[in-house]
Amino acid sequence: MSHNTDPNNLANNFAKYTALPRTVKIKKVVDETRKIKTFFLDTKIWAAPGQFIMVWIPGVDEKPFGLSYIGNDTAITIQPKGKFTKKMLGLSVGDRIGVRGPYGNGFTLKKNACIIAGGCGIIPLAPLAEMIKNCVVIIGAKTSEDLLFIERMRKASELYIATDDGSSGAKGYATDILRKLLKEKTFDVIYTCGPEAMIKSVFDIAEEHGIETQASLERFMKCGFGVCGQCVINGFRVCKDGPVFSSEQLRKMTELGKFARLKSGRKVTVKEYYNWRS
Amino acid sequence: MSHNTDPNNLANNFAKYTALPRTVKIKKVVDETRKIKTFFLDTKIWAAPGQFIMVWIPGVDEKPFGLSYIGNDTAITIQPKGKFTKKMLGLSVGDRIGVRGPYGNGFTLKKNACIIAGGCGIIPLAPLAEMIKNCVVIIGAKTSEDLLFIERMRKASELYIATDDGSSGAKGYATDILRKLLKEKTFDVIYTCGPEAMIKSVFDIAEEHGIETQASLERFMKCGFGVCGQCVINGFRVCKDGPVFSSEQLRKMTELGKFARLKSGRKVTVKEYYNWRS
Amino acid sequence: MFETTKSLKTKLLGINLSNPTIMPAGFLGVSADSLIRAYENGAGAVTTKSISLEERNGHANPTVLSFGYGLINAVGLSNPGIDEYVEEIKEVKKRKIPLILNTIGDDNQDFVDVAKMGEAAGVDIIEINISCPNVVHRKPYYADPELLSGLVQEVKDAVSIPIIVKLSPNVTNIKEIAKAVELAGADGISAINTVGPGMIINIETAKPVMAFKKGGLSGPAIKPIAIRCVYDIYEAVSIPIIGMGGITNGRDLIEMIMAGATAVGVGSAIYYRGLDVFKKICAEAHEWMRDNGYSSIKQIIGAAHES
Amino acid sequence: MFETTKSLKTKLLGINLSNPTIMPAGFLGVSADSLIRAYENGAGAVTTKSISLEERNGHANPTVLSFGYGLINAVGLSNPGIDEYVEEIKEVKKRKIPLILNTIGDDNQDFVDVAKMGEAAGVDIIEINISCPNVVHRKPYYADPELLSGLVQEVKDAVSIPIIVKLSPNVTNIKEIAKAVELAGADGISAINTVGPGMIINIETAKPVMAFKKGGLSGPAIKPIAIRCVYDIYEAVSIPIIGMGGITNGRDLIEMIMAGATAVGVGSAIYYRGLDVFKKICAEAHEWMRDNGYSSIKQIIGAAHES
Ligand SMILES: Cc1cc2nc3c(=O)[nH]c(=O)nc-3n(C[C@H](O)[C@H](O)[C@H](O)COP(=O)(O)OP(=O)(O)OC[C@H]3O[C@@H](n4cnc5c(N)ncnc54)[C@H](O)[C@@H]3O)c2cc1C
Ligand SMILES: Cc1cc2nc3c(=O)[nH]c(=O)nc-3n(C[C@H](O)[C@H](O)[C@H](O)COP(=O)(O)OP(=O)(O)OC[C@H]3O[C@@H](n4cnc5c(N)ncnc54)[C@H](O)[C@@H]3O)c2cc1C
Ligand SMILES: Cc1cc2nc3c(=O)[nH]c(=O)nc-3n(C[C@H](O)[C@H](O)[C@H](O)COP(=O)(O)O)c2cc1C
Ligand SMILES: Cc1cc2nc3c(=O)[nH]c(=O)nc-3n(C[C@H](O)[C@H](O)[C@H](O)COP(=O)(O)O)c2cc1C
Ligand code: FES
Ligand code: FES
Repeated sequence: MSHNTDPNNLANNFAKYTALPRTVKIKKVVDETRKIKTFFLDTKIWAAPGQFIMVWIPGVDEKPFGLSYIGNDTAITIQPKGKFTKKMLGLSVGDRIGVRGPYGNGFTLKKNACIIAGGCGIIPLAPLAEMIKNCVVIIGAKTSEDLLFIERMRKASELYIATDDGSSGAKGYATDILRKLLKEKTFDVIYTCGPEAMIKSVFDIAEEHGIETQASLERFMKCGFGVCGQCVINGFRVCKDGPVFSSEQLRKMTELGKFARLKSGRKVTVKEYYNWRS
Repeated sequence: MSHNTDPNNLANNFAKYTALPRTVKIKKVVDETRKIKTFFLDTKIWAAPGQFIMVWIPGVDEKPFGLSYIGNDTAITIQPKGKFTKKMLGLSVGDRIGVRGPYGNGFTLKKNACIIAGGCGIIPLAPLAEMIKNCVVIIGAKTSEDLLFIERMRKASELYIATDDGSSGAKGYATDILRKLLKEKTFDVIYTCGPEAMIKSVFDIAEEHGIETQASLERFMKCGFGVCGQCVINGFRVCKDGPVFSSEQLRKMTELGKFARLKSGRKVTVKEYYNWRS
Repeated sequence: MFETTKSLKTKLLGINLSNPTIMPAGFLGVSADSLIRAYENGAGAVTTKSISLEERNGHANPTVLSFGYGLINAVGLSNPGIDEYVEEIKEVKKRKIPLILNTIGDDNQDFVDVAKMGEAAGVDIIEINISCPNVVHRKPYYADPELLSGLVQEVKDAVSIPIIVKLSPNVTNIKEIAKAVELAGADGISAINTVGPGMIINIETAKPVMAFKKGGLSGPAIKPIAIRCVYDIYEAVSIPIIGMGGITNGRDLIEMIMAGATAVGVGSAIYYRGLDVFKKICAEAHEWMRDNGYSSIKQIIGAAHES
Repeated sequence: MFETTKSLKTKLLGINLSNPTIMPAGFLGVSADSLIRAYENGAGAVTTKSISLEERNGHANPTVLSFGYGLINAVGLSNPGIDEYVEEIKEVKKRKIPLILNTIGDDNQDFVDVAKMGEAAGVDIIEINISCPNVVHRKPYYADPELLSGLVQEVKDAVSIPIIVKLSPNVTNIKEIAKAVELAGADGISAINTVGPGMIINIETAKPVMAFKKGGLSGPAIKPIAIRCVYDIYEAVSIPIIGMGGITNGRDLIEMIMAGATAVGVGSAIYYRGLDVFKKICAEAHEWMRDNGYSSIKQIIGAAHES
């Protein structure tokens, strides 16, 4: 009978269009660096690397986070910035947070890839590296203490490291290593995530060499599903059209590395955006 | 992605719980008797014999009608009673009505069956007879002019006719024929529909002979899907638990053939109910 | 009677309920037999159809439809009148089933008369319904705190059983109305009646589908509004609240109780999940409570306010 | 620009629209580029985010969620302030895209100032938004016809482009408010803003999910309410109406126009059907009109009233 089906069906339909945080417990907490922690969640989220979830701390706020581990061991990895992340870093095993998603698109998997990350940018790229296998990974950070997922990446890839102060790997920028590698070989794709200035340099280098780029961008988000317009960079919604963008899209972004929008929607320089509230 | 699926899916989910009349055109009108007409609709409704649809004449009213033809040639057959049916009988090919449903349960098909109908009661039983094949059909009516679907039933079954005045078939009641037949043979099931007094007699005869009954009842309806409680006979909702009821259910109906409810919910005798507004 | 677990037992205005689900007015309340059947299917208490002094035929059909995410209805308060209806009440009360009489009237005296006859026939609670959006009211009780206070006082004085007032969500300030009702002596509040009203137009014929053109909305679509209203009312008054509007499963029930409800109406969900929806919701709520370490539903009344 | 068929061409307050769909306030209105993108995806006109005199940060997250049958939001009218926002307006108007400026303010002067700057920057229509349920208003314009009349008159006197007023469904008598607005000189009405507000409680943590606790409802769940409001307003006034609330497909658009709308807002449907929902709805509406013998959308404005 078409007019009265079983409750599970009702629940399923409901679920399909529902975007409400569902509460999950923190299962395990791992210290990654002095400051950065990984939170394993008591749920399994199946997503493409690069997709993100909205994380709600009841009574505090809700923010987007990429998945650092996907599927059976689902986890997010958090770097302290402002109120929300500091609150999050104070949570322990058994505490409850809300999650919704996954949202956005993910990276498209290709072989012969180079992954280049700045600081926390490695978070969504780590599961990607593990999936691709045998790719080149370049990680840049300020100091050796800020390096994230080094052992993990060493296992999965041909790893290069750069630090600003030379305390680990080469002294200098990750992009220096990329330039050097490109003298000897080429890649079918460069995946990148990190500070937007770095992303911009990586993209410029890739364009010089005619290599496809897939870059994961960050903007302040509200809905996470493409209606409010808060997260736009030019006409693109980072939450829905991204967070991973193709070379073709990046080329159209006159704001890339230059402008971003605060919570009010005010357009400011990327620098001012990063310093906002800090 | 779970949070944004294609529009057709949305429409499908929507449709599953929607009970709004959708407009269909009248495709063909057939005069069955002096007064009764069959309206073929420009839609295909797949239902079990006994299920009904709610028919809306825009700006007039909405009433339940059984399906006299099912599937590829979907039709309802209308007998004039009050305002609604008279309006309906005035409609012609190309006119639009609204339909929703099918609602309720239908007859459960069994072999070695006897179908016994009083007057218009043959409407939902005719497609049943055609589906079962080779069953016995008994039709009772006031006069030969009130007989419905005679040729149709003759083709599909072993047909017996009774009229009050003897103008066709045997003189007397359909139940007289049933009693006579039961002297020689037995049935696995008796299907019945018609005036409630007749249904009650048929049920009593079946009970005497230990034969299962499936009877289709009528009550004034509002929602048609089991929430408003308008159509109740004892605790049973004719629209949702019926309109076809089993012997077990009929046995519990102390109101069967005795009481029914007017539009206000007032409980009156079945006689008063039939005369209501006429 | 349906035996629920101890954890769901509760008390509403002095009446023991096996569980907090209540079948609200307008659902299967036409006959004693169907009220009894709802009770047998797990409802902790049942409510009559809205009953007036005189018989009412209500509107022409369509009176009740589903637009997919909820129901729309404009039944028009059809009922046989209290004189006839006392027979149904007596039949239900023979079985000792907790019964709420939902009353309607054109003026204060109507309400008083119906309430008195209901009390005499044995109902447990009188519900004053001033919030049906589907009739042209002679007096706009639902949005006028002063008029409403007068009505509540008169009914309160006329009967000695508890009286509750059923509020409409379609007002600018529901807190103000809830406070007026409490001050006037009401023992409880039920909320919400249907939302809107709404309208559905059949585009092929360019005609509103409901015979009354408009109809109130109920079911899942309105749940967030119902939760907010109950949350607001809970902040405004200290008398118990029967919360309703879109409650369809055990989680919804818990949510409504956390918003501040003592008992919870379950109406439109009958359409989505069948008449045994009461049993189903109780089982789901019990399971959730067990998994989350609660032993009694009373522990969570208004829990969402503690933050 | 998206070229729709001739049958959908229409005129709103003297402005030619390729079709009657409008992206309403709060959807992708943060930047010029995304307004342009909506236009390229078929919107006949686009509306800015609600803009105030000063910058506003709005509420903490969650600010926008979906409860399944619709969205709930309490963004809190975040915007960069009109001074900053004129840059976005100019960018949009370079492309000659029909643009509505949605204005908010704490008092009459705020609205006047924002409207004047918007006019100077080139917007086509000023929309006065007094109906957002997600902020604590200093003045209850939305439910007070007198206060509202004063505001409308002042804005009307201050600008020479058309002004429309966006109404809330959360009032007792929307006809009365619509009449007051027309009398005060408004050139049009848009309706409806979000319904409720509603609330969603997370039961595991016993906390309202929205940071603002409450939020207004939009999307399919509220469509019947939107249709009824527009139907009522159409009976009360003779100025054009932009109807919105739950319009998700071509049939919905036709229904809204039959209720009395001249143009139709399409917001939450972006969630269900993507940014090209405007094109999709236009294609569906065109097909329906062709199958039902209509050659222009103008033929059916208010058609549901003729019975
Ligand atoms: C798709 C996506 C994936 C993300 N994945 C992760 C992740 O895996 N791990 C992680 O730690 N963070 C991630 N972020 C960033 C995260 O959502 C927060 O924005 C960030 O952690 C700051 O939050 P906060 O509340 O602690 O800081 P706030 O109090 O909001 O601000 C503190 C500081 O952070 C800066 N800031 C705020 N928002 C951003 C932003 N979006 N980008 C850069 N700086 C910002 C501010 O300018 C300020 O200086 C992701 C963001 C996006 C959009
Ligand atoms: C499940 C079901 C299937 C039905 N199938 C058919 C069908 O196939 N063909 C058909 O013609 N009718 C059928 N009916 C009856 C139909 O729905 C109408 O009730 C009937 O046609 C009278 O409608 P009216 O508006 O013309 O009369 P009204 O103006 O409502 O009343 C006219 C007269 O009909 C009597 N009447 C009203 N309702 C009923 C009723 N439910 N049963 C008996 N008498 C009633 C009144 O007492 C009055 O004397 C069915 C009813 C049900 C519940
Ligand atoms: C078909 C129908 C009839 C109703 N009749 C009444 C009524 O007579 N009196 C009343 O107070 N409420 C009536 N209501 C409102 C319900 O009692 C209840 O307040 C509303 O439906 C919200 O609950 P729900 O979402 O669980 O259905 C009716 C609702 C429906 C759907
Ligand atoms: C996320 C979101 C933000 C909104 N912001 C505003 C706003 O700033 N100003 C306003 O007038 N309406 C705002 N609205 C209301 C819409 O403009 C519109 O009136 C409502 O959503 C109904 O239309 P819909 O069902 O098509 O979305 C917002 C709605 C949503 C969902
Ligand atoms: S966060 Fe709302 S559109 Fe991206
Ligand atoms: S007609 Fe409503 S319950 Fe049967």
